Amino acid sequence: MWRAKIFVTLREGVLDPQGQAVRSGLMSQGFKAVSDVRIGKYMEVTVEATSIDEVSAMVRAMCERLLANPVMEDYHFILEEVQ
Amino acid sequence: MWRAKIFVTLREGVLDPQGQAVRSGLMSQGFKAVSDVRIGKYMEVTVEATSIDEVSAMVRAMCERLLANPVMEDYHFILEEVQ
Amino acid sequence: MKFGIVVFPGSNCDVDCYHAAKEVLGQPTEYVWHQEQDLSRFDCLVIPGGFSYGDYLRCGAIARFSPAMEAIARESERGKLVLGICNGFQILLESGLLPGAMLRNNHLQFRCEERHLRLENNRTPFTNLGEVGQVLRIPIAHAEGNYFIDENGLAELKRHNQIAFRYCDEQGRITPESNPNGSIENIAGITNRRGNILGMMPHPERAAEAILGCTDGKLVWVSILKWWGDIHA
Amino acid sequence: MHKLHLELQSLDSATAMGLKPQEYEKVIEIMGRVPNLVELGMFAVMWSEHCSYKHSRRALRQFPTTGARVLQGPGENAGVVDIGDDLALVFKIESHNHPSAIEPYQGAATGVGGIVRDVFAMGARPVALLNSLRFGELDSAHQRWLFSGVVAGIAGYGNCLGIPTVGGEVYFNQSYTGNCLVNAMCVGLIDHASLAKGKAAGVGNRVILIGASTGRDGIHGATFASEELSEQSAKKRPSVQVGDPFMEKLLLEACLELIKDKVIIGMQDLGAAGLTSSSSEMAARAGTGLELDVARVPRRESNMNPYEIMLSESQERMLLVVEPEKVSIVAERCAKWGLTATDVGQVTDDGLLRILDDGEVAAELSAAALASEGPVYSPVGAVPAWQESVRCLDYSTIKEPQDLSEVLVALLSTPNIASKEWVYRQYDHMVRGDTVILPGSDAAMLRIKGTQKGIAMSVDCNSRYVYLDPYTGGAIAVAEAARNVACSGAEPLAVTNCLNFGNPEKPEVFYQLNSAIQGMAAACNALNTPVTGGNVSLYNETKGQAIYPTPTVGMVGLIEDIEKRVTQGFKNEGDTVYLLGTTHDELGGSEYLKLRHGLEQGMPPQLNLQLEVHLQKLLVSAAKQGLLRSAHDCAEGGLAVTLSESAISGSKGVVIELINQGALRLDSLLFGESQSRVIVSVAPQDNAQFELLCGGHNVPCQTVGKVQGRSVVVRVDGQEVIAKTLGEIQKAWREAIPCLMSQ
Ligand SMILES: Nc1ncnc2c1ncn2[C@@H]1O[C@H](COP(=O)(O)OP(=O)(O)O)[C@@H](O)[C@H]1O
Ligand SMILES: [Mg+2]
Repeated sequence: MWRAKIFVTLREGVLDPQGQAVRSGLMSQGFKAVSDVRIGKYMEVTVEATSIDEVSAMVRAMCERLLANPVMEDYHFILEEVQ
Repeated sequence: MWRAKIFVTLREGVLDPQGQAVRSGLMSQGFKAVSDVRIGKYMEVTVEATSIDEVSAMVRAMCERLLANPVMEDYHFILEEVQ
Repeated sequence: MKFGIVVFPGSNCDVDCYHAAKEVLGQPTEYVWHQEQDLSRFDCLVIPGGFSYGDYLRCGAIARFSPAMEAIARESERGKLVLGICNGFQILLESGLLPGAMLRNNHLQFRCEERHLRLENNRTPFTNLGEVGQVLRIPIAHAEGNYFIDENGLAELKRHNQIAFRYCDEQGRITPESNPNGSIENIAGITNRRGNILGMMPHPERAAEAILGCTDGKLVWVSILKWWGDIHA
Repeated sequence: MHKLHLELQSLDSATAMGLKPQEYEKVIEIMGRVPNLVELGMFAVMWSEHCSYKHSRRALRQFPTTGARVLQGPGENAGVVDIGDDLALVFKIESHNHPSAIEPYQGAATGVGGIVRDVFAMGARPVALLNSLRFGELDSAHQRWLFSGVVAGIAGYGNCLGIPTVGGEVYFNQSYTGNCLVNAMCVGLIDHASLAKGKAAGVGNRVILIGASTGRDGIHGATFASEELSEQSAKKRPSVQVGDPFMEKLLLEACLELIKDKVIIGMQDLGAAGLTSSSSEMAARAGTGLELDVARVPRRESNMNPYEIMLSESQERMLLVVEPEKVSIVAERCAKWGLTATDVGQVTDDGLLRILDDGEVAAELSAAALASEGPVYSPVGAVPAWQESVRCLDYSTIKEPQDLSEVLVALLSTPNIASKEWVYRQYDHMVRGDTVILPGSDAAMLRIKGTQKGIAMSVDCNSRYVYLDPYTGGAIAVAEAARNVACSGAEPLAVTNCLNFGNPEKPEVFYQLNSAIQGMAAACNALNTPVTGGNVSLYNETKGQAIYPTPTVGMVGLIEDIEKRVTQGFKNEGDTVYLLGTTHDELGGSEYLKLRHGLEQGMPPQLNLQLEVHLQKLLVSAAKQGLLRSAHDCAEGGLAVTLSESAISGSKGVVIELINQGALRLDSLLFGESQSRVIVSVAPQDNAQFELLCGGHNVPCQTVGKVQGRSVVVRVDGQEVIAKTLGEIQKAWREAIPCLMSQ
């Protein structure tokens, strides 16, 4: 069994209103040292597979088809074998 | 300059309807090997600080005060020094 | 009785609540900018629905830090009434004035529609004109109304009779089908222990005039006025 | 800032930007020299179809645009009509088709954002949103993804702004498979005195940019919207934008406060073609020039050059012109709402748009030439070769169905007719507390606090009719929108429209466009509802295949006494049910023909404008006299569907007795879509007076039955042909779309 930790982030240049709001929220809370905030999604997907190559191909396909919209999002992932 | 990569996830035992929806979306797209999906937030916060201890304390404070709601969420983070 | 309607950047049911307090109840009513620090002139503070700060991180997460929220915490300690509707309820949860938290609706969609509520506790300033078990028809409009609290918290709520409203069917039965968002035990509104703070997801201001199709929500507004009248009699 | 080589540009780069060779020549002629990159880019976006209407402008002139109530016709950010009491409605519809096809949530969301800015740019408080949507059939996962994304995007943006989304329409048809349509309409309310204009008047006045910072998003979005969707467009993907409804809400409140305080001389949103279009249009309207320094524009990304800044279509920005001494008031107001206000330049007297980059001239060109001297073409139209054959319908080959009850249930569960609750329950349609007729009736209605008045709104277009016969289809779109408004008891006042068509350079498409406009214009003239504005979305094609021609009509109306409003649901047991208008043997273009016989063929139903006018006058006056318990217009699915919808909405059954005696086919009688028909119910004590009124208005009126029981029963010549319980028809109608969407 594998766990894929998937990060979906907005592509560079795409507006991130959430990040902006959080940044100004942090600033007004006195965290003046913050210069930039970007917000994305974090997903943990557990999959059954026999090899890391198989998982890797599968997770890539999931991201391309469903989890990210390539028009505005990038993704990357880390794989871990779990019990 | 430091970059904090922050993960905010729903606490165990808290139902994750988004994760369930993504799971059934994946299933209906033919990804039958998927057994579980959990969805959380991923944030990248860039901060100015002199030591890793300072950043670490600062990021912890941000999470406690604003970035996560302890009633339903857990958080963890990774720190990286950047240019 | 004097009403203050708190306005955050992104509030949008402020106009509706103002209208309910001012025109429907006929009471002196003012808008309160979120940066105000002294709210002692009001008898009831209403935190209206909307999307304060865009609801961008979590609903209500940023609004809770405003000076007005600090003032509201002070006034509530002095026994003033606080009514949080929809986003107002979420802000009260985030600020810890009410227990629990709000999750995304279990079906993940925004829902705007009329719903039935069962009144669970009529010994509050907000419900004193109703009967326990009475069914009210009041609209909801939210994407994050899935109330969550852990087991101990829930037991506490019940022990102190803090559940004010539950979603139910037309006959007043609490059923899974009548739950519009997955909220734990169909909870639609709760009070603090003292009973002077009410948070509810449904919008009583949208059901306070016949022309809007329903007047059941008026019960909340008129109860507030009655309670105040009784203590000032 | 990254400096740009201001080299002069050749024809090659002009073509790359979408300009035609003769347009490049024209630029040179206007400028008296060869343009540099910034200048050429500005011409290219302003002379795109989206901004210049170069293929449609002549045809648009056929619309009537004036009338006693029109305070502002086409030419400003939105149209304005007077509703008395010193109040006016400001309204407009706009498309966001191409962005939605690529990123449905954000495409639709930013579409809402754009139209809302157009309305508050006029100084009006936006009070209602509507939308008109078209997708391919829902059996495809991709279409479901588009549909649910678009609906969520409209909801996400409109709900956050706190503007109720009170109405709209959704159709599914194969022709939209590669090219969905997303049209958003906004209606605002204003005191006459607050009307603002998009004018850069007063030499020496300052130009202030407020709202979001500028990024590289949507550069050449306007040209993108003017091209066919192709494999190529995939590469243009980063031009998709993310909407920030919270920023828009702040912008909206700040601008309305500034208007109230009379601080603003001119105001305009930055939409398609960004700073280029807003600055050149504002200057052109006032006959002035502008000098802007792009180095002062707050940017979201580093190293942006003047070309990018002038062409960026970043959302949630407004351009204001104010007197120098009022700049500080603007700054203060904006600060209160957490907005940045930046002084980016000034109004000049030379008619030029001078773009500086930190003081150095980066572009200098005539504002009027950019905004209003674009090329105008007169495309040729030709009736498509296939037109005659699709209009043919041999009735003898169409078998009449045995079980008409079953056809009714099937019709009620086709997505085009089924309940759209799945859509509108995602929209906050009640916020602001003025919605007195909620979605689910023919028109939506809002009260106007402080008066007895109400406003009614509807958007309509049956594009299958337009495809079969553009003239009739165009006229029907207007007539139906007005009829919906009249059914609520309100008087239809004026029209905004969005013309969604294919590539106008193809003669058959231009024929559709031009004929549809002629039909619409005829109906607008007859109904006395002038066109006050709109939008054109052309090149809606994929792989050379155009969508069904879709001229969406947005109608606004006024009711003087809101207590006299009428909804579609039956009210009381025993009320008399009337059919107003006449049913003909007209199955062409009907939903029934599509569903049961797989045909999208025939002549669409004919429209008798004279009768339509009489019918609508009758509805308004009967409502005024309090004679109508319900009124519902007969549209897709015909008489049987209309009766069922009134029954479902009112939770009351109905028993209908029709006399036919062989005059019409039963399927025409029950499911045909003859125009100018309305089902009304009237209290028994008012029957005589109502019938008299119909006679007085020359409207055919037949008593067809009674509100009664818990079923929909239809007898023809004494023979029961339909009998279904309310429960059965309601289930079919209500569960169809949720069921399709949960696959
Ligand atoms: N179909 C139409 N019918 C009438 N007027 C139209 C139509 N399409 C566009 N217009 C008018 O042309 C002008 C320019 O439209 P547009 O470029 O869409 O405005 P904006 O600059 O706000 O995007 C507007 O006043 C609009 O009302
Ligand atoms: Mg505009």
